[in-house]
Amino acid sequence: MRELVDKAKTIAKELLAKGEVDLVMGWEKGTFEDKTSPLFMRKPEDVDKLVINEFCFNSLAPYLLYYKNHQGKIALFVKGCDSRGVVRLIQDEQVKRDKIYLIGVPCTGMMELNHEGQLVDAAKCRGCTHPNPVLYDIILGEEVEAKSPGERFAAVEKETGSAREEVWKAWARNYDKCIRCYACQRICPACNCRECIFVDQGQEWIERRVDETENGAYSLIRAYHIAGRCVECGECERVCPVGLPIMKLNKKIAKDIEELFGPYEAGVDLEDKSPLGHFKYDDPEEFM
Amino acid sequence: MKRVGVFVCHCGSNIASVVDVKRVAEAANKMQGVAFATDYQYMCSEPGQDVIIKAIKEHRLERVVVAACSPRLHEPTFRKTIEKAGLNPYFVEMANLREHCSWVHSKDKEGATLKAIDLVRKAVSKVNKTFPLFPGEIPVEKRCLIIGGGIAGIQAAIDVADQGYEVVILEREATIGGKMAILDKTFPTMDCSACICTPKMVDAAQHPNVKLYTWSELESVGGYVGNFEVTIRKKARYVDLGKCTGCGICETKCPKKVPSEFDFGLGQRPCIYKPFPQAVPNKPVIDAKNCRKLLENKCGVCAKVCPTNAINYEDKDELVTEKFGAIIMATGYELYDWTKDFGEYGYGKYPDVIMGLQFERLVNASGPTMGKIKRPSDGKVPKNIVIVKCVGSRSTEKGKSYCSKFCCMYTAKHATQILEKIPDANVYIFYMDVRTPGKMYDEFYMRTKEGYGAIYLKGQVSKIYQEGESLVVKGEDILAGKPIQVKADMVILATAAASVYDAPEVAQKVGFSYDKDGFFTEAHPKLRPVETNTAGVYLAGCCQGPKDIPETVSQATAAAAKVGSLFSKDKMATNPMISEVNEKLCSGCGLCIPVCPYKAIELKTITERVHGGQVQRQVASVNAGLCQGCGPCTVACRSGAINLKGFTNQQILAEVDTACL
Amino acid sequence: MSVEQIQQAEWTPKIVGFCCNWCSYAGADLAGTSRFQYPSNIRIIRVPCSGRVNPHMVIRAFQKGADGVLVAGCHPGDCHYSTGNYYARRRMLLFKRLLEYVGIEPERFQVRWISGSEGQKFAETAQKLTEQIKALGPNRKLRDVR
Amino acid sequence: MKYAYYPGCSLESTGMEYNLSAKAVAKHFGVQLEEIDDWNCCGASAAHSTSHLLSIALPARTLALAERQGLDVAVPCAACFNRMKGAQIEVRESPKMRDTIQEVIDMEYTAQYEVKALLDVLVNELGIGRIKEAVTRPISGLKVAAYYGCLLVRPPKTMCFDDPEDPQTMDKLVEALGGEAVNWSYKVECCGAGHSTMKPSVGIPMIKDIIKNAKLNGANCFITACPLCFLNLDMRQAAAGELAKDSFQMPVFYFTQLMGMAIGYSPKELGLNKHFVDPMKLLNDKEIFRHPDTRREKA
Repeated sequence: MRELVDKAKTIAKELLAKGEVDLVMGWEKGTFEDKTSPLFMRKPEDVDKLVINEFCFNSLAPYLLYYKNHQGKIALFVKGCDSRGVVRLIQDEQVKRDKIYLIGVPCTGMMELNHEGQLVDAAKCRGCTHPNPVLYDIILGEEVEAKSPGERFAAVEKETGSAREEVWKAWARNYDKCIRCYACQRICPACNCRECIFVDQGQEWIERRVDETENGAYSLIRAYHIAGRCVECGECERVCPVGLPIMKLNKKIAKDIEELFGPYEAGVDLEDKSPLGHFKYDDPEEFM
Repeated sequence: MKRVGVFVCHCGSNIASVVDVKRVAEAANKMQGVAFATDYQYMCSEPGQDVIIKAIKEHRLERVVVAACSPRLHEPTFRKTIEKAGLNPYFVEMANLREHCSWVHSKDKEGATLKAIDLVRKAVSKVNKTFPLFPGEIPVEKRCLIIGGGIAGIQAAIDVADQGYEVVILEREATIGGKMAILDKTFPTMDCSACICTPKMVDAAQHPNVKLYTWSELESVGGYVGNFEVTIRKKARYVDLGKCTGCGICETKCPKKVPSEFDFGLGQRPCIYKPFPQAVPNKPVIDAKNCRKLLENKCGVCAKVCPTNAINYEDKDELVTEKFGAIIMATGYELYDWTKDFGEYGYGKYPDVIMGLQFERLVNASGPTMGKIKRPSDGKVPKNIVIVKCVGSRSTEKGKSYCSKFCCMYTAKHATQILEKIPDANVYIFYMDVRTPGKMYDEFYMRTKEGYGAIYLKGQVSKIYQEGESLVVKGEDILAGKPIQVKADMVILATAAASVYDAPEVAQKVGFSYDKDGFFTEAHPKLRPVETNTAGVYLAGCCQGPKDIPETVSQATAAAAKVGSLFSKDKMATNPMISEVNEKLCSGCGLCIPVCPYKAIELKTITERVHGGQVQRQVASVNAGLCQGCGPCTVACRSGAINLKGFTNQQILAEVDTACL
Repeated sequence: MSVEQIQQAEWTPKIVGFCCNWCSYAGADLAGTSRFQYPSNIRIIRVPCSGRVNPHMVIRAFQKGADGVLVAGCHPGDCHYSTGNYYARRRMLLFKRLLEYVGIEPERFQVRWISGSEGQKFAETAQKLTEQIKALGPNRKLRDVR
Repeated sequence: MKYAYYPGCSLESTGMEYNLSAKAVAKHFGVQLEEIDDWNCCGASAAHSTSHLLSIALPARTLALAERQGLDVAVPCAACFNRMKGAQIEVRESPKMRDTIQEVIDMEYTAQYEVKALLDVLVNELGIGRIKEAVTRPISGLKVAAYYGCLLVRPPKTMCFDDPEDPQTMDKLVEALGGEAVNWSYKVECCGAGHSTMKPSVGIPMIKDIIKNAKLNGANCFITACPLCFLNLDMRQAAAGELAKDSFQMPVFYFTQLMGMAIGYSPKELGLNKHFVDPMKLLNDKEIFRHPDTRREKA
């Protein structure tokens, strides 16, 4: 991926110089070697800081929510998963397609340090089905092959009837860890409500307590709120400071959607209908 | 907390014999927010209602809970009661102590009493979260649009017009009359179809309240009940209806003939034509696809011979937009196109294998053979005729899964017609079942079989093929238990009655639902069979499903009655228990829009002040005329921005909380 | 007897039933008029349509102490609002699988189609649901134990 | 083009000439037919009248072997094709069936490769254009009744390469080879299958009807793609003729034989000497094997 940076810089500079956009979102070197931070480029000289490498984890799509009232056009770099986030935002009427310029980055996968300090393939990229952007105005370089598309649902374990108590205990332990920082919600392109019912104090839906029951409700309902809309970028799980397996729930729902209602991947096609926004007369009725 | 009054009903002994109503009232008295609680023999009775009214005044009650029977029974009663006492009628909540408690737990008095207390507490918690609701009013435009000018549309038009309301019939063909005008005779009375249909056509056309838009198509429909805005495309007719006298000279002089649609290709018509002699309006139209003047700028004979200069080759399509308060759908049916699926019957390559409607023309005195039954291939009079029923009906493999309903009767009719006109003919009818419920219907069938001697064979036909001059029909006689082969001179297929090819598109334009077969869906299969789930849109005739003429006419009259009751008031009260949008919370994501069965939600742009500047953004907005208050939208909304009045999230959550205490 | 044993002995299940006004609530009414008996554990919450039931309300019931939850609506094709129950079906299918995935017993959350003419079915459903929940014992998962 | 080839039992015995001609024609057009190693019976009608699972498992085993070769499968016999295609679709559509079958045959089988009728391969895949180009001996004078039989194109949802009621593949082929495909009515009727042996009183009249209708519509020979149809029309023609009081004398050809003839192969190479109804009389009469330039045109 690193070899794409020169072309990326040229494009970003040109866009800013010609005034086609007044903001380009990309990544810059972070505090540590294996991290990057979002970079907001407003002038051609800002572009020098741009990096493109296997540590450009952050999806820049959710930042578009901060620029809803922005007058000019915004360019942003998108990997496969990021572009699906952008599709999500366009489908949810949060962003207008003609107000953004997408620079596609074919992604060979992110890398992260494991506990032993070795660089390994990032967990969030496992089972990635769309390493190439699904929507872009210009693309850097050649499209790449998905590494392990067959493992899309690898995180979803089989439900175990007999060990149900154990399963619940494991989840309860997880729920217990959650500190309700809402990082998962802030980073999620599908979480684009004006006021999140979990954050807004004035609502009857939840109590903002940190305990097993409220955290449990938060996890399940958040998963349900993005059901059929989650673009499977894995950002929520990556940013979770206590390491909750958030994507397990999201992938479980995505898998069920495929099983119950037919093949579907959210945020891939602008014309797709959300699985919970329509129905078939002969949908399964396994609960009867 | 509001000051709530709780009124526990004994319902004679219906509740009180199981539930300890005194204890319930006492417990209620101790509940948070309850300012007054009492019990009474019959709450719904006049004195019972007075107890409530008096208590509201004496105890300055703001909300009321009536613990009695099912709200499905008496909610309207108690709403009126508290309205009399000056409260908003929606400030009452019922606890169902009878159907859901005393009657079903009669052996568990303690359990029933505890449950009753819980139900009262639940109702108190819900009523506490109730806001005043006010029904809205929408004006009603007292004009009715009828889409489709067949017998259903004609009947509905006459019936609405007779009630004194203006009616427009929209018909895509050049004449009204529809399928009934094509038919020769009608079962079981065998009276001539044209003789009973054409006078009705004339009645409709001459009615002072009826306006005809023939040769016109539906372009778009906006608005909602009482206030539809409909755009109609009046297709170029090339004949000025104002000038044309319908003399017909042009038709006789037109040099080019093409197969007639009205006769299903069995006869021919000129390129300026009336579909049939009794057409209404009785004025021709130019077939632009075939007219040599319009295609090649040659000929022009019709303009030369027209005594009134009514021909206008420059005519263009015209769009008109009009307002209507109600729409009756009467778009009818068409016969299923068997030629694409039924290879075993030759895919339409044998000229003597025809459909039922083609036979109607063959046997019709004004048809291409002047009523002589002659087979299409060589004009010979057929002696052996096979009728195959259920072609494309009642099949999960090919065609349609449903029964087309009227074929059994019309095949019996065809058999008698053949046997009357060709006395030495043999008519073989292959059938799956014979279904003839209806007044004098079965008698007709029996007469066909026993009086006329039509031969009924139970079994399906597996193959039809040409062998020399005749057709070989291979089938099965399952009553005899063997395969059977009939040499036939002509075969009539009773093909399925299918929805019109563009019915789904029309339904989408008007905005209501249709089923997998393209038939329009009624609001309720039993109780609201002529309404659609879109208020102000009604159904008549075969567009809703196959039916025969008497049924179609009844439904048309019923639809007209519905329109009459809608038009009887100047303004319509709307149900206040509908969805509303909290614009502050709404992000305009639009997820609620696709789940609305009534297309009542759309996005609108609002302008807001943000940091001193003005910005525009989109939010959902609910059309009060369309929303029926079902609520799937509220679940699609993650942030709870769309809420259902009367069943708000807050009310239901309060109920959940108290139900679990 | 220990405190827990006492609680155990006195425990009867709490079941919350969300019933759509036009079919299942009417079915429950019919169970009443027909005097079909069933245990008194179920508390019915009237909603206009099964499509009105938010999965969050189900979670809320479990949090607040419900041992079982029933969502009942019109049979597919019979919805008073023509299509509300089809959306409910999709939502509840997914949500039920999600609950089971995190270890909540499938019996605790059930969805049924009960028409206005199926009083018997309503009573049987309530009966069976109560028996199943009794066999499982009190629900502690997701429960607010404060 | 390369296919795994499943001759099936008929092509080793009663349908030898089909095998012979198929291989010759395929080779001519550069279609490689790689016989599946260790293939077994397709189950025919015996298996599915006994056990559904068996009827899937038998062809699945062969298909699993072919999957190891990494090739789509070409099947000449209509019955084999029908069984194999059925098995492939069922395994492909049901993960449960896939698991069961894999357990039964103790082999991996994912149904990822296609099963095709040899007719489909040699006509539709190859293309009418290429066949036309290769014709050196047009079969003019042959009025051919293309007989598909009941299995080759049915059930339509499974077989799906041609119309189930009025198939055209062989008719197009005949026209491409320079013959005339007659329009007739018994294209997809049943040939009576095993009835001609087990219960001739049922089977023979069925054969009679087919031949009669073909003749009535002006045909002078048959073309088929099924060894059992061939067998019935050819071997039982005398018996059928007795019943009809007509010595039909309607030679029957495999489509591969007609193709082979037209592209220059000798009667022997195509096994034309193995027929019951001697085709040579008709072929000589129409001067098929004489060089076109020297043919006497007959009225």
